[in-house]
Amino acid sequence: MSADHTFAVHVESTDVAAIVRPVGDVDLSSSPMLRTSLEQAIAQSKPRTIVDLTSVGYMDSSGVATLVEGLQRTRRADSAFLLCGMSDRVLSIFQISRLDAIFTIADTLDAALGTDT
Amino acid sequence: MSADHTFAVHVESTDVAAIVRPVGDVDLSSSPMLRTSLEQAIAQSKPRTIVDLTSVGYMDSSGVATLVEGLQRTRRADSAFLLCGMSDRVLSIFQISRLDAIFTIADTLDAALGTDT
Amino acid sequence: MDDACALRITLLSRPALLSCVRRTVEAWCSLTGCAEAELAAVGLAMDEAIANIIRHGYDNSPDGSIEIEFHRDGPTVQFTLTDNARQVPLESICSRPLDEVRPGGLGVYLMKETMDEAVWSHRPEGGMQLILRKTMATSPEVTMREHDVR
Amino acid sequence: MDDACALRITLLSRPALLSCVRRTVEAWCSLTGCAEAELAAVGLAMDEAIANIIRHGYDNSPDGSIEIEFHRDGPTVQFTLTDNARQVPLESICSRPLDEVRPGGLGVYLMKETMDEAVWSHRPEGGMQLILRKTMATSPEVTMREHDVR
Ligand SMILES: Nc1ncnc2c1ncn2[C@@H]1O[C@H](COP(=O)(O)OP(=O)(O)O)[C@@H](O)[C@H]1O
Ligand SMILES: Nc1ncnc2c1ncn2[C@@H]1O[C@H](COP(=O)(O)OP(=O)(O)O)[C@@H](O)[C@H]1O
Repeated sequence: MSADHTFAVHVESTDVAAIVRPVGDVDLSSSPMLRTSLEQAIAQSKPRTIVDLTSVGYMDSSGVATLVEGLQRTRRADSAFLLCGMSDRVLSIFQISRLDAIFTIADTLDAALGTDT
Repeated sequence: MSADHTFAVHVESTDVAAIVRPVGDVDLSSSPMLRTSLEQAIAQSKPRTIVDLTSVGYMDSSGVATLVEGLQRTRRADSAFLLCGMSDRVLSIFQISRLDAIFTIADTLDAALGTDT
Repeated sequence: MDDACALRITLLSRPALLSCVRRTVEAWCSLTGCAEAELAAVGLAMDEAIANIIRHGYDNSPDGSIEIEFHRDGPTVQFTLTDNARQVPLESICSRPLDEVRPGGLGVYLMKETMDEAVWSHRPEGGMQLILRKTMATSPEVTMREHDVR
Repeated sequence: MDDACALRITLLSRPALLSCVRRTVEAWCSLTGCAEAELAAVGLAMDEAIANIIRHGYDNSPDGSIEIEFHRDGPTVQFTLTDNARQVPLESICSRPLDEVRPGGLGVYLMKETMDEAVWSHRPEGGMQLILRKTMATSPEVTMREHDVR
């Protein structure tokens, strides 16, 4: 069993979506890895790019910046960008920075996969 | 909701047992409170004194010393002393210090209440 | 504010240490007996503060030094962060307008929003100083430990 | 051992700070990518070390100073604890025999058991020094961060 402070990002894809799953805290030390994986996912040009935050306990503004970047890239590529699986702690940083209205936020991955956008 | 690093001890009694329930980490800063509660529980002279460690995530040697003291007091008073609800982490300090054989350790509080000694 | 500094951390300007400092700050603040959400707020503010020193103060060089002094007076926690990084005009330390959505530009806003006070200054001996302060909502239990924390 | 000390903690000899230092040590060690059980072992050793400095070195006075330097070289972590407490004969720092069950007398044993090395010495300038060292079992992921931790 590895310790909970190491960070990893898994990228998976279906016909309609590229799913990015960061695991661990997203801060200045890990957000560059998230950015790289996000770029790979977006490059797949799927109709949807989904970031599943179920395994993210903490996110700081460098993580938020990375997601804003992802949102802007997918907009240019005319594809949908969705977030799901946010804990209250992660959601609160979006709320404080009033970005909860800018992002499409689904409760679960299933909801994100099924949402029409 | 209060933070998880504060410490409290609850003492409860039934006909046959005095039950001591520490909540939080047991270390040099909290073991004096555990000792006081343990003394109160033992003073009730019930057939059994049970320390329910279900809500203790961490214990250091000052906690172990406090429990050894409790064990010795109850022996003099000819009553049984039982521990229950140990997490793996707490159990491991008893194992390293070979005290797992000295104490009567039950899995659950029910088992501790039902155990013949 | 209490004079005796019960805890001080000195770290190098390395992003990998952020998680460690965050956890220290949260564990230390929890001694006030405050609510979880308060801990999270202070942990976030500290993370943003150090990340900014690393990025803007030390230009991501990994060998800059950062010192954090932890002070407490009852329910009020105060952190003094000092560095030897370059001194920037204090008015340049401000976030983007919230309605202008772009990556970045949120750290200073988050610090000010989550703490009661976030005040930058130039240290006479060189480098910058940042004071972060917040009065936490406490629960009754905390008085038990009042004497040996601070 | 790596020369640059990436992290240093200075604390006063107050038992309430133990939980905070434990969490810092565990969070910092987790950067090696080691197993949970290894973290727990190091956290316990550090707790016992500081508790002994507080009790035996400073006689429970709350205003003694304790400094902990964190070093890392790959999977090996090393902590140097220094204090300004009284210097005791080094051979007096030993635990009770395990089969002689009585309260106390386990701390030194636990430190030696959980770490690869626990070595006390007298500092020439006064006070004691304790070096705790352990090589952790690491998982492959850790190499990703190798460059900016230590
Ligand atoms: N410690 C610091 N040293 C120098 N400049 C800083 C520091 N902290 C913040 N700043 C300045 O304040 C600006 C706003 O910071 P912030 O709100 O965190 O957003 P961002 O860092 O994404 O630009 C930075 O761009 C920088 O110019
Ligand atoms: N930091 C220290 N300074 C002085 N003496 C110490 C220190 N650490 C340990 N000792 C000595 O070693 C003995 C054994 O310590 P320990 O195994 O932790 O058991 P206990 O502290 O319960 O006696 C102590 O009783 C004390 O005499």
